[in-house]
Order: sequence, then structure tokens, then C-alpha cells
Amino acid sequence: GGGGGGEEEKKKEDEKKEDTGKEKTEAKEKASGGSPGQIAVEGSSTVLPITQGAAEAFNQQNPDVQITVGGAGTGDGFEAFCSGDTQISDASRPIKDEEVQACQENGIEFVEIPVALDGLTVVVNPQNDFAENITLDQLRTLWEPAAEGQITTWNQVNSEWPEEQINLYGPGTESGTFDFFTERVNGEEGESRTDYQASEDDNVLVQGVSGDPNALGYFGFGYFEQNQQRLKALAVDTVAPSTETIQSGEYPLSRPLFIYVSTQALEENSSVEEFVNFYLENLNQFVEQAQYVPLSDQGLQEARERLNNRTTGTAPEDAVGGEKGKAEEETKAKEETK
Amino acid sequence: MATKSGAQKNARKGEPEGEGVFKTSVSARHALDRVFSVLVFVAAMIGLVVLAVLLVDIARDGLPRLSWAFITSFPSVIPQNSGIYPALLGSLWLLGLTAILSVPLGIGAAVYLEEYAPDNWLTRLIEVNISNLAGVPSIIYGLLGLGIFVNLLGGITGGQSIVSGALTLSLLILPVIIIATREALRTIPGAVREGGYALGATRWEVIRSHLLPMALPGALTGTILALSRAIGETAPLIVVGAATYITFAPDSPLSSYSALPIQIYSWVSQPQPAFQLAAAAGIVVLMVVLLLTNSVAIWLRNKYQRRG
Amino acid sequence: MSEVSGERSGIGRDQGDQPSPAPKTEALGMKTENLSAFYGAFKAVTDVDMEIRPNKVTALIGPSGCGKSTFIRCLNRMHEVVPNAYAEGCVKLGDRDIYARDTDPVTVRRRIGMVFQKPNPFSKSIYENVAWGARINGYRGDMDELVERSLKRAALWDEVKDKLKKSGFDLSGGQQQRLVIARTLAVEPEVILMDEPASALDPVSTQKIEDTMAELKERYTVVIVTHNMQQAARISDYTGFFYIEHMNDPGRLWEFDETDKIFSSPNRKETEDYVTGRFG
Amino acid sequence: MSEVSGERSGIGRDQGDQPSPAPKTEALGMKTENLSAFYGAFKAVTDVDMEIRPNKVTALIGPSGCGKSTFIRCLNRMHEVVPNAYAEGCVKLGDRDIYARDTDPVTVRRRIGMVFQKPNPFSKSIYENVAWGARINGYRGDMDELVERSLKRAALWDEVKDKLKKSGFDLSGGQQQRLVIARTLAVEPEVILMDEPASALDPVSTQKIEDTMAELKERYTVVIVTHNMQQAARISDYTGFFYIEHMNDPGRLWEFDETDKIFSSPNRKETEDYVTGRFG
Amino acid sequence: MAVNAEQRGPSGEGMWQRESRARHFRERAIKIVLAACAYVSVLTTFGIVFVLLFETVNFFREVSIVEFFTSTTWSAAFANPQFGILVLASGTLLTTLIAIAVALPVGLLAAIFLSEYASPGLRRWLKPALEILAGVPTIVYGYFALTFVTPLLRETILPSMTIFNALSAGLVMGVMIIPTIASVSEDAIHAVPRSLREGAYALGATKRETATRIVLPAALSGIVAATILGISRAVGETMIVAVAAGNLAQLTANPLESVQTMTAFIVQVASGDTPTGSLTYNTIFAVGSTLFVMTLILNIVSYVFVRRFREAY
Ligand SMILES: Nc1ncnc2c1ncn2[C@@H]1O[C@H](COP(=O)(O)OP(=O)(O)OP(=O)(O)O)[C@@H](O)[C@H]1O
Ligand SMILES: Nc1ncnc2c1ncn2[C@@H]1O[C@H](COP(=O)(O)OP(=O)(O)OP(=O)(O)O)[C@@H](O)[C@H]1O
Ligand SMILES: [Mg+2]
Ligand SMILES: [Mg+2]
Repeated sequence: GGGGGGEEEKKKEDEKKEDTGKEKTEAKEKASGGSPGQIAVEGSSTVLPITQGAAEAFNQQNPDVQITVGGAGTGDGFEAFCSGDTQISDASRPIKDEEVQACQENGIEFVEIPVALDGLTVVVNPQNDFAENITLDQLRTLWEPAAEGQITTWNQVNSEWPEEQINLYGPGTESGTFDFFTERVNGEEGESRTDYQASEDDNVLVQGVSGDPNALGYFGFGYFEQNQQRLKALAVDTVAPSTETIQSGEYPLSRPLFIYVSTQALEENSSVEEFVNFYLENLNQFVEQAQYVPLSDQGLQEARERLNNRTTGTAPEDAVGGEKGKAEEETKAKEETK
Repeated sequence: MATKSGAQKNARKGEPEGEGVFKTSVSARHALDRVFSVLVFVAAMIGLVVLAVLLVDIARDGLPRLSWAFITSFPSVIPQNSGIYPALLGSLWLLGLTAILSVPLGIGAAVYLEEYAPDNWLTRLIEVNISNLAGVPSIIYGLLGLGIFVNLLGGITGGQSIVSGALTLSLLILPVIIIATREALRTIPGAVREGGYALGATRWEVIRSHLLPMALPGALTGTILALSRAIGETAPLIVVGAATYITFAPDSPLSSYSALPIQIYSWVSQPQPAFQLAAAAGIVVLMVVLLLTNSVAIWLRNKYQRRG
Repeated sequence: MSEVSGERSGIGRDQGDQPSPAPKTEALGMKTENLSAFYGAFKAVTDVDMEIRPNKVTALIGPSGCGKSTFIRCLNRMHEVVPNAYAEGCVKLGDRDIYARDTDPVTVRRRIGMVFQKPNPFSKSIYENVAWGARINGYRGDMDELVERSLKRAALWDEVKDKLKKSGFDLSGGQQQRLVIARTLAVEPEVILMDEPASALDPVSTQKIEDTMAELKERYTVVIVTHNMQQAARISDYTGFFYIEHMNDPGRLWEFDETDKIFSSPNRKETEDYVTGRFG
Repeated sequence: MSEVSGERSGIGRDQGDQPSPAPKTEALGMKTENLSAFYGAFKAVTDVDMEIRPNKVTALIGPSGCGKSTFIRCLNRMHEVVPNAYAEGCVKLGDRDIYARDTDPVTVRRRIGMVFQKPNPFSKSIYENVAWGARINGYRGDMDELVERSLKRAALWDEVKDKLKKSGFDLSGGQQQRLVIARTLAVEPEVILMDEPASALDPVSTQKIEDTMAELKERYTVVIVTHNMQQAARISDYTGFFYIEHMNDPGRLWEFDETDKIFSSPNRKETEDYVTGRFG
Repeated sequence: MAVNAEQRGPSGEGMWQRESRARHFRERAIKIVLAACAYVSVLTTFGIVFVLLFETVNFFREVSIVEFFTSTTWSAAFANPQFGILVLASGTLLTTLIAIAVALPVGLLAAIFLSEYASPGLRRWLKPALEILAGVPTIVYGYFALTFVTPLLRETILPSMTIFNALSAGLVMGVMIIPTIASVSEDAIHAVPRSLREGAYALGATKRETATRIVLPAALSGIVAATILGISRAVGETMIVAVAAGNLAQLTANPLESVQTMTAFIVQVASGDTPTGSLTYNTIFAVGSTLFVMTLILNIVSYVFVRRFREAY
């Protein structure tokens, strides 16, 4: 290796070396619990900063525990999780049926714990001086599959807006953000017009919207917060996105982020249990560091209960957070009125 | 057979050009030559200018952020505390192992194909196959590595370990080394081989003593290009399980690991601008590592360069 | 290009239907003053003063390694192509210094052609090997005819006329040597430098090349390096003898005179020893 | 390695302090039967039956392009190194077929050394050029001494003894030719094939090489290709004349006999024409 | 110099220690080892085919192969997915063509400059300097295209271009592969024997004529190899296009608009939140296979070309 830190650093390293030396052999057995002293996390890169914060803080108190956190995506994360390679999986969406099945086949049970909220923010270029608010309906008009190639000017969305071209920006189809947005706005996951500029990387979308006066896009709240001078957020159904409105569930486009913990690991691997407890105890600190919105007190309470009770399986949708269920009902109600 | 030489015959003396059938517009040719020499110079400079712009841009953001603490710290969710230590170590491990695995393998394959293999359909198939492998997107190599090195051979490689990553990267860059080395071998005149054989040398003796030293510059060019690619690859490493964040420094080939490009990529996609600066600093570190690694190859190449 | 006349009859005479060029044209001579040539720090040839007469064949002889090739390569600025090699002194074509600042080496080489000691055909077809030089120099005549004429002059036509499309490398050593001679003849330089043009040739081909040289000097100036004393005596008008007196000295032009003189009554003992084979 | 004796005296005799080898050792002869050689579809040489006597010098002569190089390269399986080239027929060293299935070409070439028509030194130092072959063949004696002896036999020692570390490429044409001869002598093959070994050499060096050959045949079998009739007559015991009767035919061994016979009263008219220079 | 009787005979006496057997054995062993190296590439291919094939077959169980190759819409991950690979293929083609249009002339000319015009000293540092370009992480190139090249082009000559577009991505990709083409070609050009150049100079050829008409053709094989490596890297490149080209899967030949390439799609799915094993996930294998076959055809064509025109010396 190279680099090498100060005296202390080296000492620390040496200790670690010994540890790993002993544990290496066992660690490679595919015991889903993993061996004490080692924790592997894989999954969504959206949730990664939260888990990373937890791991970092945890490691300061327990320097001997080796934690790895990967960001390969929710799907890959579940694959590794369900085949026993990891003990915790980060997810930006609830686990899907086929993934639950895969876990069951390998005898893996898990606890689903919501850890934070993210508000999808609808943004326009700051040069845009006419748009301030957009309704879910208008969003749907704009984003539904039928809009493809049809809805191309602002005034088609809202007749008060000028007849100028509208350029759309959004996350790639493979992100939890996209899934959530399409489901919430268009009623079905993946249902969306396809002729918009996409990127997996929200910073790229920030670049796109901030460089295009005719732009409208949506992405995570954190990216808006950090780029407020370059972007303008629209209120959705007259609710402007903010920590408070997202937390309270008032803002219609907020979604939960999760971690999934293997129950075997919780039982067999003391480090995992310690870590997850630590994680939830200091959750809000990590969430804020990672630029997400903390759960409401109630939500936090529920999350801790799920862990303590080892509530396995995935929760019915509306049990996750009151917010989600509420928004869902609204959408459905609207559908009916149509 | 009538040529214009007769018609245009003028005194042989005097102006050298412009007489006989030779329409030697030397001045036009020279003008072209001058244009051409400017052209090739400009072409060489284009790359350099872009490089300079890129480096200046990165250095402007990255250098202020760069410090010893940055290099020796672990990454953190707090941008200012964030460091690159485990990623740097991981990349050094990866690069070292990848070089050890791929260079001999690549040169060996090139030597076999160019010097030993009979010129039959099988060899041709392998040849086409290798250049085809060069065009397979890196992420597919990631899927291959996941299937074979992580899952199938997990018992030996330790699953999501540095070895698995290095093996995957090796396969990815192998075609570049093979193709560059083969071309270098191909340019060696047959007379060199004949001279060796005629002394009763075996094929391998000729290869080792004469062909390899002569082909080395080309092989090293391939190595430089290949390692340059390897050090910057993100996608396949993510797939074969490189971590984005680890709380410890990798200390053996079987360790879990992170790598510079993954760290950089992860910083780049954070919302906080302070992370963008860390990413720039990380890129500076990566470029320095790259230069240091390549400098060995560059030095060797300059040493062995010939002009036949 | 259809009818192929007997091997020798065609040479140089198949321009029949044109107003034939004046049989003897005044070519340009060359002159070196104080010419020294270096390979990096190593001085290979020193202080050569030589006058190469126009329309004559000048032969250069001397033991191996004494600097003949180096010297002849200085005459058309090919020496400087070798990395780190350079020449000092003055070389004149007519009364122009070819090493002058404003002299362009390309023009020099265009006017002073050269055949190298080791045959170096291009990795192109036989036809292209011959045609290429003429083409880049703007030859506007019938290329097939030029190729045929040049190959005939180099006594190679009959052997290759059926495989003009084949690579110049797929020829025997002597054929390659004649190919590069043909290539040089095709661009019609005013001075032709030949470094052992007949070394790999059998007596028959040698004879033909010598005939060509005799014919060439009607219009051009010819300089050849040869190890064959008989050949030098046979074809040259002037002969220069290069020699190294003490080990590690640079080569010098030991004696230069009319060929008859050199071979019958040279001024210096070493020359006499060498040409009579009593040397060493 | 310190004292350097006069150029010729040292050659082959500086093994004084060893029990001197039997002055004449019985070497192996060679024999070809029905040998034909091809370059792809092109047949360059056909049906050669020749017996190469041990401890003799056999000279091969003939016009350029008639297949001498091709033939001689078949004798130690160098021909097949050219892409697509192959040979048919049988070549024997002693009574072993060198083209037999189980014969290893490496061993064949180790025992039958070769000097090529175009000098091809390695891009290594002069010393390494000579030492390399011996080293890979497991020579365990004093390498400096071997290099010196070989270079002396090739009449190159004096010219290069101060620059043994320099590249083999930085030599004059004739020096390169002698370098590759030295290289071949250093591995002490039993049969030595030389393709125009003296073509780029001045009379003095040529004389020395010829002396070396005369000495070599005491212990080895020697085959040389030459264009120099005098040389062939001077040094060879047997002479083979290669000839192509009709354009585009493959080359044939037209006549093979004792040298005296070939040069005084050959059986065939073409041979006589050729050796007397009346040919063509 | 203590030596026993002088050496004679075929083998193994005197100072000559010819371990013919051992040498023979070593030779065979080396050959086998080297062949094994070469067959690694074959194994790799088998591995890739194996990895791709299974899921590709699964994919085509659900999606008609005819639709796959004829449909002109690509919306793999949307609610009513359409799988027209032509769309992605055209994106790949477009960006690659732009990249090659930049990199081939520039790289080749730069190679000529390095080998024929630059002094050895200049060459010694210029070549490695260019090679650094090959090592810049591609994400950096992506942002360079997005935040530097695109705005520059939009403000100067191409105001109509969208923020994400094929042109910027292609141009920057071209810069990225310049060193690949320049370096490998330069090695080949440099290795052309000096005697060939001398032959040309002696006929009165200028430096340019010698370089372009004698040296380049002689180095053709290496230049083609360099180009193949360059194209391959462009075809397989992911990050630059993912960041700068827009991931908008539309069938267009207009370089000023966004496109999605095959690789950008693959990486998007592979690193996204899609469940493994789903149809969308399997799509990446189908796309990967198609790309594999496409490059295979390209390689076969260029292989035939090279074999025909290769000059040996
Ligand atoms: N590599 C090759 N590929 C194809 N044909 C070749 C090759 N080398 C030689 N030939 C042809 O084979 C024939 C015999 O060539 P070879 O070199 O044996 O002649 P040679 O007798 O040695 O002539 P020279 O005295 O000129 O060296 C010639 O017609 C020649 O053109
Ligand atoms: N490229 C080179 N670099 C360094 N020294 C060289 C180079 N070429 C030749 N020499 C040296 O320069 C001297 C003169 O060489 P040159 O080739 O002029 O000899 P020559 O008279 O042509 O000999 P030959 O008859 O053997 O061809 C020799 O001592 C030779 O070793
Ligand atoms: Mg010479
Ligand atoms: Mg020959």
C-alpha cells in the first residue's frame, strides 16, 4: 500500500490487520449472519449517505468493526441481500414481491425499517417568472404517456402560461425516484412519457435545468436545497417543498427511504445488532447530514418498534408512513373524479 | 509511347525543375509540406490543450482541498472531514494486482499468437475475438466478474474482494495489451528472427533475447493505455462489489475494498458543493497515482525505443 | 509497352519516335571542400576535397569501413538522416553549396539520386517501387512506359515483367538490388550515386548495369562505390581511394586521380598496394 | 585476450595451449534428393539432387534469381521460416533426413550454420552479437576469448576491438557482413552455409575470409553462394551451377561437378558460357 | 582456459553443454504456457457469451425478436415498454462516429508529428503527456462535456443545441481516445525501418510525402489496430454519454439532440434500483448481446481489410 497516516493511524491499522487475519476464513462462509466484527451493506446509492454517516459514527466508537457500504442500486442490493452476501440492504423503494420470494428461497428473513424521507422537488429555471405552482393534475397532464409528443408547450399545461416550448428533465427510469414519481403522479409505476432528458445523476439534472430557461424537471429535495440560487422550486398543489411540509406529509411528493436488516444477522452477529441500534438512536443526525428529511417523531417511533419487535416482512403500503397513504388516496380520488 | 519530353525539351542547364516530363512544382509541394507540418503540430497540440484545460480546471477546485489529511483520512459524510485513504489504498492494490496479472498474460498471449500459433482459422478466430473483446462495455465485464470471480470462484477469491476486482479489470484491459504487443512484434523484420534461428536458437530464445526487447516499447504503450483505463473504471467495480464506503483500509488481496473512481463518483453525485471539491481533489490524487504508475512504463519504453 | 525487344537492344534507345535528346548533354559536376562526416562524436571521414567531373563516372574504392558509404551519403545530404549524424565542410553541385542554409535537401536529393548499399525496396509492388518516385516528382508521361524503360535499364524487366504487382520484398537479393537501381533511374536525377550497385549481382547482370552506367554518363554524372577493382578500372574515368592509416583514425581520401593513373602508377604506396592486391 | 598478434597469424592458431585438435576431422556431408522449394504457389527451385562432400568447400553459382539463396536456405530449414514457403524432397545430413518428422529444426540449424545474403546483425552490442549464439547453445568456456577468436577469423577484430559495446548496426556494410560471419563461426556448426559472404567486402577482407574458409574445411563442411567466378574457382572443391532455362521456369541445378571440371570442361554449354562470361 | 579435447560431433562435449533434451522440454512448456495465455481470451469470450446468453434468451421469450430489431421506439423501463434496439444502436453509432471523426485524423496526425517531426526530446515527454488523456476518469470527461463544451458551443456557433446532446459527448469522447490512436499508431510508425525513409528521401520525396505515402502504408497494420482499439473504447464508453448525451432514447441522426447509447442504457439499469431478474433487467443482456454482435461484425470487416492491405517489411 501507500499513503500511510500518522503514528496512531498505523497502530490502528496494525490492530485491524490482526483481526482480519483471524476472521478471514470464517467470514467467507456464506453465513447470512456474517461474522461478528464485519458488516456488509449494499444497495441504493440514494440511501448510502445516511448509512455511511451511521457507519462512520459507529466506527468511531467501535474501531474494530469493519463496515462496507456499497451503492450498486436497490435491485443489486436486494440480490446480494437475499443471497446472504450482505446483512443490511439500503433501499429507496419497498422490496418487491419477486425479491421477497428470492429471500424466502434462501431462508432470509428481514426487518424493514424506514429511515428518512425525500421530497421530490419540481424545479424550473430561475429565469422562468410565470410558474410558481403546479398541481398534481397538471403534472399528470405533462408527464403521462399520452402527453408524449403532444404536450410540448407551457400553455398546454396551464393556459396562463406562455406558449413556449417546455423541456423536461427527470431521473433515469431505473431509479426509485422515477418509480415513485410515476406511481404518485400517473398512477402506475413506470407510466410516463419517454421524451424527456434523463440522468441517473441528479447533479446532471441540476446542470440541465439551470442551463435551460424552458426547463422543468424533478429530483431529490437535497439537490434543490444545495442549488437554490440556480433553481426555482414549484409548489405542488400549493404546498412548497420544505423540511416541514415533507415531514408532515403535507407535501404530496415525499417518499420514504428504507434499510432492510436480516434477522439472522441481528441474532447471530452482535455487531449488526449494535450497529442498527446505534443507527436508529442517532438517526436524525445522519439523515440531516445526508441532506434528507428526517422522519416525523411518530415515524421514528414506529421504525424503532419494528426493529425491537423484529417485525419481519414488508409493511402494507399505507402503514409505512401516514404521508404516503394519504397522498395515495388523493391520487385515487382524483382518478375517480376524472 | 510518345511522351511530352520531346516537345518540351529545353536546355538541360539552368533551372533544375520544370524541364522534361517532370512537372516538378517544387514550390507547391513545399507549401503543402509546410501546411502539413503545421497541421501535425496542431493535431498534437489539440490533445495537449484539452488536457491543460481539464487539469487546470480540476486543479483549481482540487488543489486547495488537497492536504495530507485528505490523503490519510477516511471518507466522511461531513465534506470537510472527508478523505481518500481507503480508496487510494484500494486503487493501489487493484492497480498493482491488475498489472501483475494482465501484463504477463497479455504479452504472453500476444507472443503466442504472433510467434507460435499457426496461421489457421482458429488463430484468426482468436485474433478477431480479441479485438472484439476490446469493444465489450466494461459493465459487461463487471457482470462476468460477478458471475465468475465473485459467485463461482468466491471460495478462492474471497467473493467481493480486491482479487475479484483485479481479475475483472485484468480481463477488461487484456485486449489492449495483447493488440498493442502483437503490433509491436509484427513490425520486427523477419531478418531478426532468421538471424537467431540460424544460430540454432529455439523460438523462445529468439523471442526472449531479440523480439521481446524490440517489442517492449509497444507492449509498454499498451500497458500504459490499459492501466490508464483500469484505474478510471467505475462501473465494473461497482458490479463486482467494490464498496463505496468502508471503515477500514484494505490490507490483503482478499479484503473488501473501495477504489478512487468509485469514491470520486460518489462524491460527484452528492448534492453538497463541498463534495464536488473533494471529488476534484480525488481526481488530482488519481492522476498522480496514474502518472507514478505509468512513469515506470514510460521510463522503460524510452530506454528500449529503437529506430530500425 | 507491348513489344519487348531483346534484352540489351532496348535500353536507352526506345525513345525512338521522339526527337532524340542530344546524345551528350552537359551535366553538372560536384565538388567537396574540407568535408568531414560524423556519427555523433565519432568522426568517420575527414577533410575530403574532391572534384567530381560532370559526365564522368567516378569510382570510390578502399577497404571496408574506411568511410566510402559515409562520404557518398554526404553528397546528397542523406548522411544527416541518420540520428545524430552530421557533416561539416562544403559540397557543391555546380557552383551551389548544397549544405547552404537556404538549400532545400529535398531538391538536392531530387537532383542527386542514390542507390544504397543494402537494397531497400519499399513495401509496395514492384511497379509502384519504380513509379512512386516519378509520380511524386510530377511525372506526366506514360507511367507504364517509364517503369518498363527503367526496369530494362536496370536489367530486371524480363525477370519481373509478369509479376509487377508483387511485393518488392519477394525478390531475390540481386533482383532487389536492381529494383532500387531502376527506381533511382526512373526519376532521372542529374547526378547518380551508387553504393556498390553490383555487389550482389552475377557477372551477367553486372555487365548490364555497367552498360547502363556507361550510357548514363552521356547525360549525367555518376559516382559509384565498388570493391571490385576490375569494375572500377573498367567503367570509371576517375578513381578515389579512401584509406585509414592508423586504427581509429577517420577515413581520408588518400588519393584521387584519373582511373588509369590510379591503376597504373599511383602516387602513393598504399594505393598501389591496394589496387594490386598486395595490401594487408 | 591481451596480446593481439598480426592480423593473419592469429587466426585459428591461438589455441596454442590446448592439446591441439586433430588437424583434419571427418565432418558430415550433406545430400539433397529431389529437392524443390516453393514460395506459396510459386516454385522457385525444382528437383535438386546434390551431394555435398564433407570437409570440402562447395560453391554455388548462377545468374541472379535462379534460386541459389532459396536452395541454400533449404539446407538448414531456414526456407520454411518465410511465411507460406515450404520445401519438398529430402535433405540429409550424414544419413539423417533433416526434414524428417521427428527432426527438430533447432538442432538442424545448430549443426548447420548460415550467413545470409543481406547482413542482419542483431540490435545488440557487437560483443553480444557474437556471444549470444554461443551462450544459448550452452558455451561454458571463456566468452571473451571466443568473441575475440571469432571476430579475428572473420577479419573484423582490429576494426571493432575498441567498440565492442557499440551497436552492431553502427557498422559499415562490409563490417556488418563480417560481423554476421563471426557470429556464425562462434557457434561452431558442423556445416557452414554462406550466401555471398564476401559481396560487400574489399579484396583484402575477402582474402581473409577466404583464408578462414580454407581453414574451416579442415574441420567442417562449407557451402558458399558466390557471384565471383574467380572466387569460386579459387576456394571451392565442387561447384554447382544453377540455371533457369526458360523465363518463369523454376531454377534447376544445371551442372554439378568438381570445380576444376566446371571451370575447364563443363558438360553443358550454358555452364561454359556462364563461367567464361560469354553468357547473356 | 583449461579445455579438454576440441569439440566435435553432434552434441554434448567439450565446452558446449547442450542440454538438448532440457531445451526441448522447456520450449514445449513455454509454448503451452503462452498458448494458455492466449486461450484466456477465448475463455473470457465464453464467459461473456454465457453471462449474456441465458438472460438474453429469457428476454426474447417475452419480447419478439422482430420487434426488437424493427421497432423505432425504445422505452424499456416504462409502463408499456417498447424495445426498438435501433434507437440505442443509432445513439451508439452517432456518438462513436463523431468521436472517430475527431480522434482518427487528430490521433494519426499527432502520431506523425511525434514520430517524424518532433525531436526525440520533445517526443519523450509529449507522448506520455498525451497518454494522460487516456487516464482521466471518464466522469470528468462527462462533466467537461456538459459544463464546458456544451455551453461553449451553445454560446458560439450552435445555439439550437440542447443541453444534453450527442455532439459534445462525441467530441469529448474523441479527445479521450486520441491517445489510444496516437500512441499505438506512433509505435507502428516509429518502427518502420529507416531504410524505407531513406529510399524515399533519395528519390526527392519531401518529408510529408515520405511520411504519408511510404511510412504510413508500411505501418497500416498498426494504425488499423490502433483505430480498432479507439473505436472499441468509444463504443464501450459509458460515463461520458450517460452524463452528457442525455439518455433520451430517440431515433435521430441530429448530433445536436440527445441520444441514449447502448452502454448508457446498460449502466443505467445495472446501477439503478430495478429488481434483478425482471424484464427490464434482462434487457441489458439483450442489449449487451446486440452490442457484442455489432462489434464482432465491425471487427471481422476490419480484419479482412487489414489482411488484404497489410504491407510487410
Ligand atoms: N520471399 C519471396 N517470395 C516470393 N518469391 C521469392 C521470394 N524470395 C525470392 N523469390 C523468388 O524466387 C526466385 C529465386 O530467388 P533466390 O533468392 O533464391 O535467387 P538467388 O539465386 O539467390 O538470386 P540472387 O543472386 O539475386 O540473390 C526468384 O525468382 C525470386 O523472385
Ligand atoms: N550509423 C553509424 N553509427 C556509427 N558509426 C557508423 C555508422 N555507420 C558506419 N559507422 C562507422 O563509420 C565508419 C565508416 O563507415 P562506412 O559505412 O562509411 O564505411 P564503408 O567505407 O562504406 O565500408 P564498407 O565497404 O564496409 O561498406 C566505420 O568505422 C563504421 O563503423
Ligand atoms: Mg559502405
Ligand atoms: Mg540470393
